[in-house]
Amino acid sequence: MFTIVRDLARQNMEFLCGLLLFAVIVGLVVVSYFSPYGATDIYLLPPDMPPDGEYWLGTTSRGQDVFWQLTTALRNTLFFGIGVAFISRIISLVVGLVAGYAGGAVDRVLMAINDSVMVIPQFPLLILFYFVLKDSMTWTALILIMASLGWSYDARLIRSVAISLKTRSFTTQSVYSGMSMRKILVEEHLPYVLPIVFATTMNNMIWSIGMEITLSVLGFTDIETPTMGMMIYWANAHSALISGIWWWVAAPVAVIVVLFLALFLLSMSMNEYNDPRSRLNRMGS
Amino acid sequence: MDPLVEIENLKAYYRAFLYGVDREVRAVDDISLTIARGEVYGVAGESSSGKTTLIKTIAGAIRPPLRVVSGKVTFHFDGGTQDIYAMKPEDRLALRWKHLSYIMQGSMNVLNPVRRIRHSFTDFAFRHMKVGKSEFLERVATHLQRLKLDPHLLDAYPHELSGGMRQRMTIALATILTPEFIIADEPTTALDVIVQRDVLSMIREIQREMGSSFLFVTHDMGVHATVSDRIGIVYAGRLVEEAPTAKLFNMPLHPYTQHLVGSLPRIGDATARPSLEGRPPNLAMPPEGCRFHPRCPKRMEICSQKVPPLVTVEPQRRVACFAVTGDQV
Amino acid sequence: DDYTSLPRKETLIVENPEGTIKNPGWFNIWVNGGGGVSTGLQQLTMDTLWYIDPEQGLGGATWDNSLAADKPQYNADFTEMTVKLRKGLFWSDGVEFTADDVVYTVKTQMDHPGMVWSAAFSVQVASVEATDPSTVVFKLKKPNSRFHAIFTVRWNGAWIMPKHVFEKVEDPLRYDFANPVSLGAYKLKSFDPQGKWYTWEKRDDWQRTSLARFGEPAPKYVTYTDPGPPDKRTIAQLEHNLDIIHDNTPEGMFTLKEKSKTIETWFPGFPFAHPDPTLPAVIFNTQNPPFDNADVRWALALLIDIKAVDMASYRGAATLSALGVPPTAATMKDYQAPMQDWLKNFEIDTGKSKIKPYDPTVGQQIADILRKQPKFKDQIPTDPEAISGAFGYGWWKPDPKAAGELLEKAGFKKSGGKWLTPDGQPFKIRMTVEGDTRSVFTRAGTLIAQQWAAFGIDAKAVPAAKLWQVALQPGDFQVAIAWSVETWGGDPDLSFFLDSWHSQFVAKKGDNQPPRNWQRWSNPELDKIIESIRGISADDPKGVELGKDYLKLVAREMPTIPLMSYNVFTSMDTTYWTGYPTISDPYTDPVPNWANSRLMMVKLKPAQPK
Amino acid sequence: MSALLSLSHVTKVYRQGGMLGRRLITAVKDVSFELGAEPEILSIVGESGSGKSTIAAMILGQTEPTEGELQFSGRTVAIHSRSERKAFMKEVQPVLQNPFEAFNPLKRVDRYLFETARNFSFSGDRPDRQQAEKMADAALVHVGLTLEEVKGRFPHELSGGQLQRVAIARALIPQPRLLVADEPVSMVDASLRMAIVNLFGRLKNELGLSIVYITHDLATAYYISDNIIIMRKGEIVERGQARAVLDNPQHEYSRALKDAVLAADFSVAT
Amino acid sequence: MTSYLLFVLKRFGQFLLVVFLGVTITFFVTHLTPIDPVEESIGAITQMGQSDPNAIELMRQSLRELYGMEGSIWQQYLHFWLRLATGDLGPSLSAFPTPVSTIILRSLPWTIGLMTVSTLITFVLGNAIGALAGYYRKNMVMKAVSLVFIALLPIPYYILAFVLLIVFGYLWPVLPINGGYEMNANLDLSVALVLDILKHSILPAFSLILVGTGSWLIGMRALVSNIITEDYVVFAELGGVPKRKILRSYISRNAMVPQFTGLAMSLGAIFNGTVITEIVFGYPGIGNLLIEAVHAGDYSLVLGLSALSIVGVAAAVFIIDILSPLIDPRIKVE
Ligand SMILES: Nc1ncnc2c1ncn2[C@@H]1O[C@H](COP(=O)(O)OP(=O)(O)OP(=O)(O)O)[C@@H](O)[C@H]1O
Ligand SMILES: Nc1ncnc2c1ncn2[C@@H]1O[C@H](COP(=O)(O)OP(=O)(O)OP(=O)(O)O)[C@@H](O)[C@H]1O
Ligand SMILES: [Mg+2]
Ligand SMILES: [Mg+2]
Ligand code: NI
Repeated sequence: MFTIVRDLARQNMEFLCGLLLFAVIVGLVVVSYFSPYGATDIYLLPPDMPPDGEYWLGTTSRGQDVFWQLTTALRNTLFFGIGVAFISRIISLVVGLVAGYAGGAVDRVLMAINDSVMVIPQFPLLILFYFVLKDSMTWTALILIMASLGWSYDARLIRSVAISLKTRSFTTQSVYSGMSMRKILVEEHLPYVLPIVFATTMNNMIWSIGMEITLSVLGFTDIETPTMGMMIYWANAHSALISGIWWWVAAPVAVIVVLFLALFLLSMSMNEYNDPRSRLNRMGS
Repeated sequence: MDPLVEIENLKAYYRAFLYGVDREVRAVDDISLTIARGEVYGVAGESSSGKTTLIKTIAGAIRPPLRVVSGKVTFHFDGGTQDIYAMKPEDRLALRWKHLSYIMQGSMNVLNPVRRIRHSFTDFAFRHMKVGKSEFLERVATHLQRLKLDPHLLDAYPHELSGGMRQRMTIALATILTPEFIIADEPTTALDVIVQRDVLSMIREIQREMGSSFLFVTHDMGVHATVSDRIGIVYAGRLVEEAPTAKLFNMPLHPYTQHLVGSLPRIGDATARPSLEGRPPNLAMPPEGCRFHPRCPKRMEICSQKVPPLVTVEPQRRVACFAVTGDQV
Repeated sequence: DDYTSLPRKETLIVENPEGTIKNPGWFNIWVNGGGGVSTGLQQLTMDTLWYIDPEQGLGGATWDNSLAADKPQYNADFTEMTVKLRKGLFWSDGVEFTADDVVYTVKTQMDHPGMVWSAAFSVQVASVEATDPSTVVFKLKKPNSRFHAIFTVRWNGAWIMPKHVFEKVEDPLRYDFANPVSLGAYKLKSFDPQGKWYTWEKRDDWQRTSLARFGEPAPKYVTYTDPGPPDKRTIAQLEHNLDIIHDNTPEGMFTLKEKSKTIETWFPGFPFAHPDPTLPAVIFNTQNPPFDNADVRWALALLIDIKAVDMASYRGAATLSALGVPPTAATMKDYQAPMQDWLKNFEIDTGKSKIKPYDPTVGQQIADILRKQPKFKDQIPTDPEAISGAFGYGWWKPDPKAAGELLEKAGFKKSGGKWLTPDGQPFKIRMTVEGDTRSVFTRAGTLIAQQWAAFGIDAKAVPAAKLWQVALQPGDFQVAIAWSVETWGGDPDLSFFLDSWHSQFVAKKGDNQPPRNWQRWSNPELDKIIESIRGISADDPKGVELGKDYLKLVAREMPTIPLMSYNVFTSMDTTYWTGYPTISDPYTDPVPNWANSRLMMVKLKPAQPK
Repeated sequence: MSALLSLSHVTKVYRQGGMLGRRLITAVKDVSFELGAEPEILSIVGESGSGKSTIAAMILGQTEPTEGELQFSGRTVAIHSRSERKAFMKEVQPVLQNPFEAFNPLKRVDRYLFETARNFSFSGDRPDRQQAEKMADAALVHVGLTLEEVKGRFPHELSGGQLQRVAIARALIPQPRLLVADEPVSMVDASLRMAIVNLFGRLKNELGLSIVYITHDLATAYYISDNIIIMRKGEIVERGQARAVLDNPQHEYSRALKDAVLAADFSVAT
Repeated sequence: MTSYLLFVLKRFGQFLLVVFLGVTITFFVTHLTPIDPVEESIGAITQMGQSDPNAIELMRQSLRELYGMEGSIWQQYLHFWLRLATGDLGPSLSAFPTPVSTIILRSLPWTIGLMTVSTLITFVLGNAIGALAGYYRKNMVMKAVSLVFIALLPIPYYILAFVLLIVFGYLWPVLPINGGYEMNANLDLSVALVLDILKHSILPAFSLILVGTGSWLIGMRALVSNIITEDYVVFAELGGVPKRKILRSYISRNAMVPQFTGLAMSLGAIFNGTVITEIVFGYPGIGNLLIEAVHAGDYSLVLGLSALSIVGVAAAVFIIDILSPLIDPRIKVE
């Protein structure tokens, strides 16, 4: 493992950059546990202070330190995005691989479900859930709901690859090696669809975090737990952009961009790592 | 002899750096040969002995991890002299297809799957022909007919053709500009024997007509016997023997060639053929000295110590074996 | 762009806070068909019998006889109301307005359940008839001294229908009233089929409308538009593309004040905003324990540091009220000022001690805090009178000790820094706030929850986007920030909201509460006060005394914790128009969606020569 | 003792759905033959598309015949459960046509050896890694390779010949009774071809393995097989003892096929 | 019957099934909402100064009857399908009695106009840059350009749109920031009006393009880097086919096949509207309508809009499925 990372870092500029950016993110998340302020406490500090030596990223109009808010918000958002991505990846992998491999009736049933989920308009559904669940609409619930909405397109993508994998003769070879379906799916086909999974993970996180922000901006989430969306929500509620409190908005945006650049660079270089052909391409040059 | 291609001391290695392990595969290791104008030169040898690598290197189709470590490939197209590695990329590009065409291994799968075949001809050849579009298509049609391909097939997609047809299409594509030099890697593999015979005789015909030189690789000795003027035998990245076809089959000199020729089954002859003992050398760690010596029935002391040089034993005939040439050379 | 726009100097552009209208072609205000109401429709084309202005009004009184020639005449037991109508008023299509229109309005609605005022008429009116073309007599099913209120506009009222238009219509419920016939001084010029703007044009015969009594309206055109979220309103006004912003964030208002030379506001300095006659408060659901216990409610009130709440929500730009009426100019005079002495001496018994919780200096303290901020320094009044008017008088002192005692009195216990309810559960409060819709309330609620939490209560603010429908109406909340008190504004009569606080109207647990008395509080003493008010006429001076009784009662019982007025950050651009209502000329509420804002049209003056 | 494998009147019709209409393709038409209980090598030769691979697929239980019946060891080849499938696979193993395709390019080739070793052990227990390696190595040695050469390699790092030998080695691991080899040597060079073909012979003799050997190469078929079937357009045109048939083909097509063979004998080629 | 037709029919059956399931799910979820359109309407009416609780109860009854909300949810469900079968989406409950279809049709052209254009531009731009970036991997300019778009991708759309709005509407006020056309515009069809409408769509479209391009770019780039190792590309390179030709006809052509599926999906998803764009730029469209309908508990309208979107996406998937054998010659109908 270590040597792989070392090799990648040595040879792959993208990986190195991604790793560094990711380290920044992880650093911020770790640091969040050492915040001197309660994450939800307001009016502890003088409001609207621009970034300076004391408040590195300034303070909000609610008297919070932007830096420490940001670390906690990043942590919550990241866990949210990872949670949604993780659960929805699992669903889409299971559905996509099984449907593609099993074919026949299993495929048809799974795809009917898949397509129905895919066509349902997500945004009104989320708001409806918000109204229906009210107080039970916790972050965990939101993660689960988002995850169960966010898998279908990717499952279809995975299925289409799985179908072609099924006809490849290495699948026959695996069958005659006595591997079980689970094993074939997990060990033979999974690595083949991993690049898709990586690529879609990032898209999924962009989608879920974007959705979180949209819901937050419209006031459809828990407003106490700091997240990226919540920071923007409060900044917006205080007309931060128009009143020149730009650091309140710029900070979360910058961090989100860093997060996704890191994810993007990592997923890109990992894809290349995953595919031995393109990995070899960059050697010797 | 009027040389068209001269290859001197060519070394081409694959370098792979994986999981922290550095691996160097010496797929072409110090090969020199010359191909004359109008000659069909066949390369035979074991699987993974470096045949593909050799002709890739000659064709200048080098992509990482393959690297040319040393050596020189010189063409004499249009009476000039072109050093393929010293050339500017755009000049090398200008050679392609006009003077030199290369049919890759797996030639049934090299056509763009989403475009009609006609477009492939336009892409590859139209630029060079300097004729009008309709005349161009006419010429293509005539050319296809020569290969017993229906010109209507130009409007088909590659997947609509059988493997044999696709291979013939590729051959047609490679020969349409009557290049001086055609390189082909296993052009008839996986073809029906009947189809294969047709394809081969056509290649031969076209080559004779155009007077092109033809370098091709196959490990099917029957094909060599049918098509080649001269055969080079590659073993583990080295050229071990080179001879006119008849001489090679009738009187192979190198022990590996002897084995190769001797092991060929023939219908009507059911005598047991020996299989070669041992296993092909690992090109990442080839044996010292003669690379064949661990499997050689005639091996001598010196074979494991010194690399036998390729010695011209008679005109047009070279061999690299101490048992034949003696160790004094 | 000039090719499309009307002459800017003759056009007044106003924000319609309803936003984009979903069903823009719907002008039938008597049916709730998704069309806009404050698109100018109710301000400029509708008219009814009487108006009460939330501020001082034109013509010397808040009360205004509009279509009526006089005040309502009741018989002795309030079962009959006679209305005399003005003569010489015309609909915009040239038809004369008569008593038949009034009778038609009532009868048609009674005949068509589903029309907006249908139920109100059906419940109350036994019969209605025009005894002559300018006299209408209502017979009521039961006595009601405030029946006229239904025809009295504060925000709006039962508007009079044009009989000659509607009688030709097959089903008035399904009629969109396209090209609305107007009884006001303006008529429809054009509207956006996407519902973003409505433009009204001054009638040529504006003299034949009730508004003409006050003079000629100045703007030739009035456009009501949806300028988008607060920040966009701010931008639009900075660019002089929007004459009146209905409401803004406090910060948006500060930005405007800072960046624009031409902005006028209700208060020229802090807090700028106009106090709406509504009273944001911490509302307890008193049907559920422990909020059925006044001691608990008082304890929670004593845990609020109102100065911090003020700074958090309005950033100081609020008018505080410890009493259960909105601190509008009129109630300041009638209730807040006269009751200061009572408040100062007011005592509560915590079970262990008696305390006087009122701090009369909070308004002054806030002014002092604000004055320390260099940005606002010069905008803070110094005159104590003005300070009280702008920031309110006083409020309850934070008193955690007394709060603890009150909670203990109610059977609560403190253990490990956390309060436990009498049955040993952690004292958990979910404070429902409205989210983005009224962000200042949300800010206040978040901070109050934090203050409670600091005291060892598991308190947290949760937003509910549709607070009224989802939480307040079904009673599905513990504590919320909203208003349940709203008054006429310019008139001391409290029946406007108080009548519906009678215990007879309190829904059972689990049932929907009508949008009144969200706290679901019933109290025999209150019922008595309400019944007394019902028995006297609206301008009986005894009404104010009864009002004070109510205020004392709710101060003792604390069914809601009144916080401050709902300050609306209305800002007016003087680039094209002057003569807006302000504290120095408070002829009406500057908030442009109220129907009374029609008065502005006659007071405005073009700021630039044509 | 009954025959190891018997096909009786087997027909296979494919529906080929082109865009422009459905065609029915009779890939195999009324084919019957048997593999005796004694180990034998049966060659199936014939032109491209004559149904050879289809027969292989049916023997392997990958597709079911449209008509007719296949029996293995007296039981109809019809696989319903996983355990049935496993038992069947232990007896019948394939060697696939294209070695480049037969290995997952993302996985190391040795994986298939170890998997097979682990899933089809003889003792019943799942062998540990070391045993599996031993089994794999033994099988590799049969095909002229060693584990050392193969271990940790990805398919693209091996030549086609190497890969094919690995594939054969893998098929040998369960020690099956029947090997279905669909053009196993078309990607392998001449000298190795003999090694593999000789290997087939040895496997037959030493392990009692029967082999269905599908090929284009009449010479190797002649060299190694006991019996031969010559196919054309889904039908058997000629069958019999391999040498007898090839020495003296009766059917016109068999003769054409024989004539097309490019003899690697210079004196013949002119 | 040809197998293609059979395939299309089968696929159409699946399409109907998916629409049925999707609409059913939406129906029941919408009816779960605690927001009652009658209460919503009462709320609006009582704002008009009415407080008599008896009157409110009376109002509640009559509205319930008027809106046709009697009967169990199953009856309503059945009723819904029966009505839908005749193409009737029923009256809106928050804008009673205006038909849902009237309300939708008013906003729909705006959404379709804006979204189709920006989706197509985004698609072309993203794929063009993605293809170039995948082919010229070492090119610094391509790297920089793609990085910019990729960095734009995660920026919360609300912020991006707002920053654009502030920049072009306030700091450098050159573009209109509100609505689909000028306030008080003369809405008779004219060149001026068309120009005005175009001008108003610049910022909304631009913002959508800025955030949308990145994901196409990433997808295309990844596809291209796979395709350049394919034999037919290597062969074309060896054949001296000009680089541009290779990029266009060999790499892009092959990579476009999967991208078209994505395009169809995005076009189908147009019927979801773009809530934030509509809110930020005050652009007319169905996104905002949907939010308002949800807020008002107007399930007729919610269902109408959702059904539209469901049909849109399902139809897109259906169409791309039946067309893919035509687009990609390799795909054979199963
Ligand atoms: N991309 C590569 N990376 C590393 N090693 C390679 C690569 N391609 C080929 N080799 C190695 O180089 C050697 C020569 O391979 P080459 O393909 O030239 O053989 P060949 O003679 O053409 O074989 P065949 O007859 O199977 O086609 C082999 O050992 C092979 O494993
Ligand atoms: N899955 C399938 N669906 C439809 N048609 C098929 C299928 N598999 C094979 N065919 C058709 O059946 C016929 C026989 O094919 P098969 O692969 O058995 O021939 P073969 O003798 O193995 O040919 P080759 O020598 O080229 O491998 C061919 O016409 C082929 O197109
Ligand atoms: Mg090769
Ligand atoms: Mg076959
Ligand atoms: Ni030797």
